[in-house]
Amino acid sequence: MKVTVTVMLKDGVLDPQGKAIGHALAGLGFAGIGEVRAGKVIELDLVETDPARARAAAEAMARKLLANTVIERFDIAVGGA
Amino acid sequence: MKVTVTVMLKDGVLDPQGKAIGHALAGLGFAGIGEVRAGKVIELDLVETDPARARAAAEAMARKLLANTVIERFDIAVGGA
Amino acid sequence: MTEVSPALARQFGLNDEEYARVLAILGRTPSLTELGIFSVMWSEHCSYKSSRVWLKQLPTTAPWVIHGPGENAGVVAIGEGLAAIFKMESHNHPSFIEPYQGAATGVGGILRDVFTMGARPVANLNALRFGSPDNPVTRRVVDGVVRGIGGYGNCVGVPTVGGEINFHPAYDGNPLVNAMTVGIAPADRIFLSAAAGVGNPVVYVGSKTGRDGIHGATMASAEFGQDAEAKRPTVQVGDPFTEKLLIEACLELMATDAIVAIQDMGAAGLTSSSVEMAGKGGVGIALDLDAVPQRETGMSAYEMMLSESQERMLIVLRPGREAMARAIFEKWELDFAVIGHLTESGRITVRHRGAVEADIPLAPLADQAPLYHRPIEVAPPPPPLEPVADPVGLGPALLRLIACPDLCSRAWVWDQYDATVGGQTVKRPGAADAAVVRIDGHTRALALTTDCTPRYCAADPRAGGAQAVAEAWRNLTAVGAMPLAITDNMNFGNPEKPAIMGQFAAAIEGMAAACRALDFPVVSGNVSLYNETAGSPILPTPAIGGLGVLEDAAGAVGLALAPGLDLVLIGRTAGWLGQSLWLREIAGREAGPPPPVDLAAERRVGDFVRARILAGDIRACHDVSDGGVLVAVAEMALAGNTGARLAAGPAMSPHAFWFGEDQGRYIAAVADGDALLAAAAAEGIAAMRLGRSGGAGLTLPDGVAISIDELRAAHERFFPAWMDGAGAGPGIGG
Amino acid sequence: MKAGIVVFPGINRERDMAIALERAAGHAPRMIWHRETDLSGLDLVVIPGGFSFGDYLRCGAMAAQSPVMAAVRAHATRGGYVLGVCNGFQILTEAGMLPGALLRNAGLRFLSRDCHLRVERADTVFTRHYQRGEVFRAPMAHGDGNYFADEATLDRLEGEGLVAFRYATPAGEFTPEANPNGSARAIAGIYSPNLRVLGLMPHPENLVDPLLGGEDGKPLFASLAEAFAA
Ligand SMILES: Nc1ncnc2c1ncn2[C@@H]1O[C@H](COP(=O)(O)OP(=O)(O)O)[C@@H](O)[C@H]1O
Ligand SMILES: [Mg+2]
Repeated sequence: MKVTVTVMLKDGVLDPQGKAIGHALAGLGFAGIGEVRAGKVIELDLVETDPARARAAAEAMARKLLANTVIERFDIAVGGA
Repeated sequence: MKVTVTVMLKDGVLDPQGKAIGHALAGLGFAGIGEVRAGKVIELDLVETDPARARAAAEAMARKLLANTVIERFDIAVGGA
Repeated sequence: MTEVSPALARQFGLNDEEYARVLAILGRTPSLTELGIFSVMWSEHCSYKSSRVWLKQLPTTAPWVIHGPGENAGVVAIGEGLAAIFKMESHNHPSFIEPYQGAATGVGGILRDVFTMGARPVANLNALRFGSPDNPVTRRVVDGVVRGIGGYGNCVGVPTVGGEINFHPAYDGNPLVNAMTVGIAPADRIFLSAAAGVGNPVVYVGSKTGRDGIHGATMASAEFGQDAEAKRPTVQVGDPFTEKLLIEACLELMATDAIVAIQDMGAAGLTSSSVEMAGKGGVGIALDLDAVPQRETGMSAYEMMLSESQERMLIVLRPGREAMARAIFEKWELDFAVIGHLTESGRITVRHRGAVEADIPLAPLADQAPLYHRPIEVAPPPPPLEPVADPVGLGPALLRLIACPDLCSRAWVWDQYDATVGGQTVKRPGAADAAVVRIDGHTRALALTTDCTPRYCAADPRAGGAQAVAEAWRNLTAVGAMPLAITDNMNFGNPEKPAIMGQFAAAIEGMAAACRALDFPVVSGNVSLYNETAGSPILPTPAIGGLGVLEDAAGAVGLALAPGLDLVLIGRTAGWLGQSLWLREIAGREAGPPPPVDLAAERRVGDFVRARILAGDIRACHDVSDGGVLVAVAEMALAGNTGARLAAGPAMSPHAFWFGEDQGRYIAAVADGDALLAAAAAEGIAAMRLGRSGGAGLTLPDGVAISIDELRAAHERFFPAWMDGAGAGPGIGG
Repeated sequence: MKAGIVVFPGINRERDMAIALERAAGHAPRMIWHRETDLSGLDLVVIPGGFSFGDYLRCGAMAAQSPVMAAVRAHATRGGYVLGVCNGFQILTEAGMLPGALLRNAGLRFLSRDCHLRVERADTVFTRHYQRGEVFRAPMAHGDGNYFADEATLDRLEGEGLVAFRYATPAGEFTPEANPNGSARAIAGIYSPNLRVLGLMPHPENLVDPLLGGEDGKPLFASLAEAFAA
């Protein structure tokens, strides 16, 4: 079962990459762009087929390794393509 | 309106990050992990309120800057938290 | 199953005559895999079919050369039982399509060429040519290429210590990324690629094989109809972490007696490595593709043989050493698989899923490889330049020149390269004419440089080829090193055009003359042809990578001026403005012949300068190149944060004296100018006093004063301003 | 001084560090492969610079989970000393042995150049050969050295005197230009509360030889060699 972990910087942690992307997009002539935030996704293919257990496993992985909770928050989506 | 662009390496393209993450998770004792792929997410706050137009704008941005379509594919999600 | 036909062969890049030769060699229609093997082995890249006849003219021997061209990299003895192993290689096309990964994998590839011979890589350099800064694409390419070179080199922990950058609209659609690696090994522990020992195991190590960069020809082939296939990228993604492990694991295995032969899997991966190893050793090779570590499922024999997945090596082991070798690679968490053995058949046979997918005799594959004497047409050099008036004066011209993209500070670039890792970097980028890297545990050091002036080569490829070699020799000399040998990277357009082939032939001729005159042989190199976009070629660019040695690293001199020294110009000045940067940037013209190199004078002057450096007389030294004498003085002033007062030059137009690009010249800063002038006179070497260092600015002979701060602001403006906010590339690590 | 250098796959400044330690102590340090867990008998454990596990995912994240790190933590708990430089500093924060985190450089580029560090206290085993307020030069070579911690943590670090070094001008002033990676409060290095664990981004080990540009980094190694002379 596929599980997607999305890791973003916490609010309050400066995101220079997001800012630079916003800046670059504006430079390319794209208008009407507010805040831009950049983060990471990790797609995991788990043997687990129970959604709740898959989520719990991914959450443990995120806490242990995939995110640094000093600076990052994470989000888990189970299933999908 | 919030738009999320997810950028992943195309299938078949080596993903050294994903490989290393999978390896590290296994080393930490997490079992039952198949393929792991790593990618980027970019969250955009657009002034645009029409979902179709927001998606079209994000797609243009992805093609132009956010993804390198030689090696990456992207996915766009409109709206959401 | 795809039907093999002359039409398909053409799509694979084999012309009808070449295909007929394939049929004759095999006595039957090739399988798809066989066609793939022939097409890559007979490609320009692997066979040098257009360039081979010319490359033969280059001198390749000297008493200190251990291995010249033909091995993975060149090997020269550098004293104390040590050898330096080095080579330069291009990754031009991939770097335009995907600048970050293209440049990164270029660095990875050249590193493997060097450590496959048993050397620990100790330095990287890179020679880069980009399109016009006004072209919006250029900025993206520069940003990605610089990040990619840094991303890979920094991660593997090899310092990037030098290089060069030019801009010209001729590179708009075709930038050049030439990467050079230098390594050190014991001179009696060099590993070669010729396989030997029938029955010996053939071992695959490193990363798994995927469908990366499978031969471009197939990409264009409609017969390979599956959509997914056609859309596969030709660009590979580099994995510098795996490369770092591969370096350590290979060096660990090389400390044992297990290896008979070893070769990296470069272009055309498994095909070229296995064919070359067996071919060179005069043995046969049998491969079992089922044993190849695979990243993807369902790969065909064709795909596996042509995959260009990175970070892989092929090794022939002594019998019975498999378990020990496997343990080393498993410790480093790398794949290890016995995928075949050597045979006495003289053939390469490839088995996959129970079927023989290829069975080709190796000797004709090599001996009957196409070789072309392509027609050449050498354009006459431009007519002499008539005198050009100075429209602006010395001071304004200096400020403009020192700020122009071809002369401005490259600090923005080299700041992104780890230049100090390894703890041996004596002269970092910008500190001296050549980078100086001490050899761990020794007092001696290597001096390293890359050089080429494409605008000279375009105007007169013969003079330009000689100049590139001479400048490399001069840059090594200017730090006090004894120049030993060069590697080259011949970047040219379409060789089927006589005018391009003429440039190639003339450049080689010039290089060969310079190499001979300077005892500076070519020990390795690379040819990159078809560098054209929409029919318009790049400037002919024979990039030269030079290597020299200093017996005492502490004797190396740099550019930095200190106060209270006499500035002496050594070498003859005629005021040559043809093809100079002054002419282009100030007078707005690219005209005239380039400055000629007097090779005998070059050598005499250089040997004199080196002797004075080794005698300890010279405190700072800089060769005079782009921009001429005044630019060279300004660069010394900036490096040392020290000004100078300059006296009037000899009787010629001041702008021709101060900005002319006559070759074979150095500026030396010495405590006793009279003594140096006397020593030069005694040897019949032209030398003259330029002025004296000190103060916070340059005072020009016409009385104009320019502060160091003003110079620095001009010098350092271009890159940061141009690149500001260029983007947010991939990972940069820590 | 009995020093050991932990080597993770992908670490690349272990030789530089070994040279600096040997110059100061007169003998070579012990190299510790990341699968080893016996650190007994060592005064000082050093985690050097590089790209452990490629720095894929986050710098230092995977190394922080490595078996040897439990031993490093135990060594510190026992009262042993730990020095983490560059990737080593990142690993120590990822492992929770030092507070905060190292974000991507503010300019989003890898930076390899000399910076200047002001010594915030000279009464530790790491810095006794420096003067308080002294400024020394050190090469930096990192892409992720932008020190971050929440305000409360930063206040605590300053309040308890746990800031080891700050980026400064050669004259010792704190300016935005002198803080090349944008670190919070110009922090380049910090101590653990018991002053036994030090993490810093720049590389004093690359400036211990006049031939290579200076000896600004030497006092740090001289301090350690003297402290553990016995
Ligand atoms: N791409 C690059 N990478 C690293 N260093 C570079 C690069 N380009 C130029 N440099 C460094 O910048 C300095 C000046 O380069 P250049 O003007 O080409 O020197 P020269 O004309 O004396 O050969 C040298 O130290 C060179 O090694
Ligand atoms: Mg030069």
